[in-house]
Amino acid sequence: MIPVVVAILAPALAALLGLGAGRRFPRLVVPVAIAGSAVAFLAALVLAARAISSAPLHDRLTGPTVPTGTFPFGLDVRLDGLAALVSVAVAAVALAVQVYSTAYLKGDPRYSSYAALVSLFTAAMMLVVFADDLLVLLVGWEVMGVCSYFLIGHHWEQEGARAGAVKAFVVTRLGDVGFLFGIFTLAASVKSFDIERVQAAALHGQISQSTATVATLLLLCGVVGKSAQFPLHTWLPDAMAGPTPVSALIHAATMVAAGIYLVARLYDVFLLAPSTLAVMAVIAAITMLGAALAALAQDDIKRVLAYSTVSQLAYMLAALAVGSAGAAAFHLLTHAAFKALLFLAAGSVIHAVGTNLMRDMGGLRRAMPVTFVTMTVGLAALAGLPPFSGFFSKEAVLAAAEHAARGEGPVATWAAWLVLVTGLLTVGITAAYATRLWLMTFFHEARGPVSPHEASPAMRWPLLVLAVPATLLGAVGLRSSWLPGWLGLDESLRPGAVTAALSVLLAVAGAVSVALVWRRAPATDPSGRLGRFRPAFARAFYVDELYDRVAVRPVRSAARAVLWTDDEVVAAGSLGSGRCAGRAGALLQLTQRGNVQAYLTGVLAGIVLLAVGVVTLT
Amino acid sequence: MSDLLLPLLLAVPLAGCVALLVLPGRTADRFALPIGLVATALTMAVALWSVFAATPYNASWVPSLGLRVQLGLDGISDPLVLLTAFLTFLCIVFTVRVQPEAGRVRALVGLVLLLEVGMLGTFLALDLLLFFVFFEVVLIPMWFVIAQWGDDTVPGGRVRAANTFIIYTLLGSAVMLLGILLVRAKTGTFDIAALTASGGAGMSSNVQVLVFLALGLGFAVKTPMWPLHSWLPDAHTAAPTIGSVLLAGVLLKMGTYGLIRIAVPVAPQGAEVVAPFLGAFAVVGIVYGALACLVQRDLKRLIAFSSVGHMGFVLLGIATLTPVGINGALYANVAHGLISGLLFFLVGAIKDRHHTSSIAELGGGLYDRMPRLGGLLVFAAVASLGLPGLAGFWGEMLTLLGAFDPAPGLNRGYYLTLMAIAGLGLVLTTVYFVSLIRRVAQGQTAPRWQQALLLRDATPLELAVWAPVVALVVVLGCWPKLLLDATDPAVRMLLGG
Amino acid sequence: MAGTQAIDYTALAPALVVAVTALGVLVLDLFLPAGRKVVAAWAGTGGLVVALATLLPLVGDTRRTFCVPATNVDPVSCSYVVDHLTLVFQVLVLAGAVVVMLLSLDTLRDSRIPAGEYSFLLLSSVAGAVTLAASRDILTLVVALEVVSLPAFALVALRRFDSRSSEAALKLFLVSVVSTAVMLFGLSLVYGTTGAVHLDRIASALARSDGRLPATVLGVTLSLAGFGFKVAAVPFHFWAPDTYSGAPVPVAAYLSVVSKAAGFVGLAVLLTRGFGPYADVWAPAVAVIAALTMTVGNLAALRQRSAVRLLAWSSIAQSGYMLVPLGSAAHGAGSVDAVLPATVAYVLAYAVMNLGAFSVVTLVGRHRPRNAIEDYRGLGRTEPLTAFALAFALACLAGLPPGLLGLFAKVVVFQAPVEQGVGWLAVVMAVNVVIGLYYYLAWAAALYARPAEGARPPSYRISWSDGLAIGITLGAAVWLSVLPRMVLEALR
Amino acid sequence: MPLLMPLLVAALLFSIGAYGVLVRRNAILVLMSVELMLNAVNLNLVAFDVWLRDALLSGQVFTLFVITIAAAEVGLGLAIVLLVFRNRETSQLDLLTELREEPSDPAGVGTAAR
Repeated sequence: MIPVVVAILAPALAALLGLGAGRRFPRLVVPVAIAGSAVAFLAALVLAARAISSAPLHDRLTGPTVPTGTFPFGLDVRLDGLAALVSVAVAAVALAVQVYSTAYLKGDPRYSSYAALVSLFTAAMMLVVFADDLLVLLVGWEVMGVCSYFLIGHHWEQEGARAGAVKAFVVTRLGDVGFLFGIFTLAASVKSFDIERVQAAALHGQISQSTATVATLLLLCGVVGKSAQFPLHTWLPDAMAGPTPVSALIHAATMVAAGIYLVARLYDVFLLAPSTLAVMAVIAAITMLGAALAALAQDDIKRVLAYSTVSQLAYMLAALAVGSAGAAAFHLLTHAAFKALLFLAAGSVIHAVGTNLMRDMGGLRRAMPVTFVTMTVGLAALAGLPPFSGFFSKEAVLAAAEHAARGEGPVATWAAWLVLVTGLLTVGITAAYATRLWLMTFFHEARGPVSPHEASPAMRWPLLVLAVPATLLGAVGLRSSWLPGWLGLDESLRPGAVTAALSVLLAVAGAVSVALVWRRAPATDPSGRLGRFRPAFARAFYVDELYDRVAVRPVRSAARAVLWTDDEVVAAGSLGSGRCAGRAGALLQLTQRGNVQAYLTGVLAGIVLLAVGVVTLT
Repeated sequence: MSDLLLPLLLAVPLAGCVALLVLPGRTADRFALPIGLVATALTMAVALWSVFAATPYNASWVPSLGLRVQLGLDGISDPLVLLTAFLTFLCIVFTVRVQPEAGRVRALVGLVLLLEVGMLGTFLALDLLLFFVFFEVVLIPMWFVIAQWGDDTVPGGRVRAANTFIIYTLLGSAVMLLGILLVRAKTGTFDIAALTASGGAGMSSNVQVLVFLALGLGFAVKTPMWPLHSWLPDAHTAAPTIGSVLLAGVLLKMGTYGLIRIAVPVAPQGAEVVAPFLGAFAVVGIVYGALACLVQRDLKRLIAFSSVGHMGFVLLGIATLTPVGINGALYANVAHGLISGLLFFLVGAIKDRHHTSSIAELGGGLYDRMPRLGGLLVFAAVASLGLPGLAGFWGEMLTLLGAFDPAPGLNRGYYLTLMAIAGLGLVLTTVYFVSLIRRVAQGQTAPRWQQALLLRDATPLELAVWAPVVALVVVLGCWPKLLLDATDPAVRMLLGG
Repeated sequence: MAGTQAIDYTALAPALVVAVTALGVLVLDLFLPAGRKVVAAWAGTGGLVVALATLLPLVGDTRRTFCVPATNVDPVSCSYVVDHLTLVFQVLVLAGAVVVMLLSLDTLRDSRIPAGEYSFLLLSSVAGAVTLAASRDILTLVVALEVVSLPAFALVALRRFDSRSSEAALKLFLVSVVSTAVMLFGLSLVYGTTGAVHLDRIASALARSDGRLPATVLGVTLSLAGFGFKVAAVPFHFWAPDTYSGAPVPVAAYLSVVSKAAGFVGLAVLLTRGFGPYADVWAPAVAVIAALTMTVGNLAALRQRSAVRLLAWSSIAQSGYMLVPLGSAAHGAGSVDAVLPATVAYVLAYAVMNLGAFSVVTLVGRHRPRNAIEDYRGLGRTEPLTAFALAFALACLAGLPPGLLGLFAKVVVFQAPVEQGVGWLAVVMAVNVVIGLYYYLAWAAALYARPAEGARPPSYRISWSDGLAIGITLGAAVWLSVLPRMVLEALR
Repeated sequence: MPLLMPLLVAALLFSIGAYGVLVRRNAILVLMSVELMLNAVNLNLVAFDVWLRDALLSGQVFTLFVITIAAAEVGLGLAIVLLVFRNRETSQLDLLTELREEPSDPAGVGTAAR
């Protein structure tokens, strides 16, 4: 279990050193950061090897328990197949990003704090992956949130970065409050925060269905917030204001996947609540389709990839909704690989062209061959074309959906059908926007102002390294002894015949239709054909404006009202009492105007009143 | 010998204060700060020693009143005593370089030492009347600190701010005195330990409600609870830096400590009747404080209002009457003391440099012109919004856990709604702190400050003062066992009755 | 009526010594040359100190004298009894008079007041007060009260060329005379309905009579008037602000401490020894008067700009606090004895605090006749000790630490209504303590505020008699703050 | 002779004296009215003494004291009125208002502390 602790503490130590001594020893910053990630990666590899060798891996390390007043919580970590594999994905992408950033952010004055925060993020993600206590998981969960907040706001000179950072942190925080209450409900029903005991209780049926439903729905708030699913997805596109490697690491591979990982981790509890699974299916369907359509009409290359991430995460959620944790994990791993690849490639494109907007790009095929090839691999995997990993993991999801549609899954059949139909539809749309991106970026003649040049080696190598899993990782799902075995699940992840054929057909159809439209007018943006729908898709169905009117404005006016009441009512109250005491004093002064006989009248009147009062009352 | 530790703990700062008063003018002025440093350092040492080795001290002072000097330390008061000694020492160290220009340093150090006697006494007292006396010892020194060394550009002037502070608090404590005397009239003793053990035996339930209301009102004004809070923003904004640090860091804690140590155990049935209302006011305080901070124009006033929100959480924790709720309240107490203390140190430093604390005039770009100060301000803001891994989170989380299933006698559904609203308050807290960071730390430096020469970043002395607080915030954030091991047994014994 | 009454001269000693000294001073004044008149004042002070000394043998047992033989209905009752209550007040009155004498030495010299007459009048008033403390029948009570009051009128008017003093004396005279007339009318009714003059006999008569005759109730109520005036309770308080500001400051000090203490001992003796059984009649009335007195005193004090006038209103408010225990003695004779110690404790504490404040006000008054609060600005910087003495006295009057003496006294007074169940009175007092705090604190703050622009910070030549007075009062206040047993357990 | 008659006369006398004190402007006449009130008390006391047939005659002894007190008070009162007349050339009570309370500005004592 030592590698688990090393995997968590190494990047944490790197972060501490970076934050602490970053300013005094600038030269040390880069090596420390990369070393931290490398050590974590090695530890993860060792764990993966153990997971592969002794298949149903299960190990625990319990730390000191902390008294709270009711049931205590402990600093425990645990290791199993899912955790090992996800930790490898995280460590790999983190290492790639650290190496890539040395070139991408060369000469950035605040590089030390950037690298330290990325290391801190890696440590937090590892903590979430290996945590065996709900509260410790929550600590990692929120530290990730704050690292993403700081990293999005890295270029705080720009207004977009500041606004994006605030939005990301507040929306995820909103989800996290629901998440906290979900943890309370779950822990209270089992009288412990320990995930091991929660799973055992779920398996032995000690958790009632109503408690499970309430707990899972509340946990779902956190998942929806963190993994940017339908109601709380608005923050991810705006998070693109951060540096691209950050988007690659946090907003593609790791943080956003944490939500899915959590559901997979507590899957036994979710299985007890079919109604929650139905809700998840609906959310997944809406997000899948909506995000894909929005991606079709985006002009900024990173926003296309952001909406694509939202859509792909919806696939994973759908897989969980229809009862296959293995498919979700499988798609999570492959998506981590090819989405990180796409973002880093996009980064090198932006680095070369100097702008995010696709209408200023074009003809980069010859100028940047490596980026072109790796991006093509990535896009193919994203679209789900057969040999690439994306095809196999997406097929696993669709197969599970078809399986559940036939009635054998834990979820209601109508939900399974909904997932299957929207899944297939989205495959087509995904292929469409992938091809659009591909054509507009790399083909036709160069529209960009400056002559583009290929990325420097430090940026190229991570692309090539990530291209390998993007293509080959799909094969892992073929043998049931491979991935399912490692995850300790007994379900097969082989693509189903019918769904495979249908999805390939739809993908090719999507790609060809966009290509035809593009061929007719190579200079223009193929999404112009969408006509009246384009603005709606571009603004992601105006969800942002809705939230602004429903939430942001009322809170601000409430704040002004509170400030007014505070200044006028409450303060006036306290001052008023002071002033009226003063006025009463003035009134009393009037009785002392010096005339003795007035005094005597007062005295005698007082005596008469007193005497009458006493005589009558007693 | 070990029972003399606690009186020694009070005697050291008192001796320092008297020394400053008695010494002839010239020498006292020159040796003011050294005496202050020695006195507070010694107090910290004795505090640390007595936390481990002290045994209760008991001696009669005024037999006819039944007032006995009963001092004791247990899990509940240990952290607060250490926090007080620690913050006061830092304040004196902070005064070494940042000489408050108005008034003499000798008087200021003397007043701070007298304040420390009052604060430590309040946390040590195990006799109701002695608690009341120390509770009031704090008023006059803090009044003079605000009125003589405060910032007069506050709307209404610093003297009015000091007046509202002392009049509000005295009204509360006058009513508290009535409660204390009612307890004595009914049970015949002021001894807190005996009263806690008897669990409000001598008093009928509606007398207990009356007692809890009287005591609660006195403490609610000090906490401050929502409708009685209007003294806090004025007092904090007008107070000098070390004044507001001690005000936020320790004085607010006397109110909540009083509720936990006296009001709840002495009148348990009263507590059960009043707790839902206390919870309601607490939750309103959380949301009200958060909303007020959102549109606040002055930085110090914003931090003051954030205290209203945080103390709302502490009150909610107490209102649940469960061990976990009260553990949460104590944890949030200590955490808020450290974090708000740090925030006021930083805001005070910013104000000393820019001579203004209005957010509009400060403009953005603090990162740019003062990276270290900006970084610390962001750290403190993030800690204050309750980020897990930093001290602020555990208190508020345990409070919400307490509200999740309150004491048996309380209505569960009602407390779940309170918990939900408090959760909303948590999000609003995040919103205003994040927008504070955006308006002050990030963005471009206003042209006005571009060429200002005196804008030095945090000086080594300031960093030396703030570093231990930052370290404590991180340690308490990553290792809650440190504090919970101390408070949990004491709280269980307190509520166990 | 054969046989002479046995007179216990040791019991009478304090009153006799003071009276004889007074006459001696008057005679001595004839022989003193114009420049040496102050010697008379010194002789007077000496007399007072001797009187204090004569109190020592009386400690312990109760001594009775001027007794009337028992009748078949009543036991032997005496009209001059020196018990614990009397001794406490006699010490207070004599000590207070000594401090007032110290304060007046310099004022006599500055404002051309005839020292001989001044000392004679003061001592005769003190003699009256000492007798009042020991009188146990209504005749002695009334005569003693008049002996305290009449010299006081003359003292106030002693600055013969100052129209303010004579006007003040006139006001004091008229209100006093009217109140005394009303009191006498009340006492005559009480005598008429109970047939007795000695307080213990009145008490047993009141206890015996089953029905409550309206005449008796009226008599009891009206007889409170005389002491109400002396104590400056609400319907009778009108004279206080004008008289205090018109009179020389030491005389104001005398009126606010010694004559008020005499009023309280008279009230205490009359109510507890005489009207005990009628407690449920006069207690609510005293409670209402107490509440009104506190509130009027505090509210009016908020507006004051002159120091002496502020102390006048403050002393009215303090009288309200002192009346609170008497006002909460609603459950018959038993509760009266329970609450009396609280009033006595507060009167003692009040005497120390008020004399402390007045000693500094007298000093400043000599250098700044206007004696406004502004004249005290910045005193803390130039005269640290004097400023601290005044600040400490004000803190005690406000009842806030570091003025622990005031705090303990207020707690004792608060205890009475809470224990006797008169909750509303306790709440009114709580609010009044807060209002009171404002003006005491504002004045204390002025001491340490920066002096007004341009004005030279005040620095005064402190004569040693002033210094001694300030020293005694400050020392007593600090000593009693730390060890308040002497004050709080005066009557245990 | 029934007790009621002297009591009624005394009460009447007392009220007239009180009325005289409140209404008359001249200080001397006010002093005379006060004398009336005190004599009313004397009448009261003597009436009670006779009615009670008190062995100690305490009522009449009390009357003697009241008479002496009245005499002393009048003597002193006249001296004070003389002083007032010499200083102010008037003994009209309603003109003697030099010691009245001046309505100060609203802040009152608070301004001193600024």
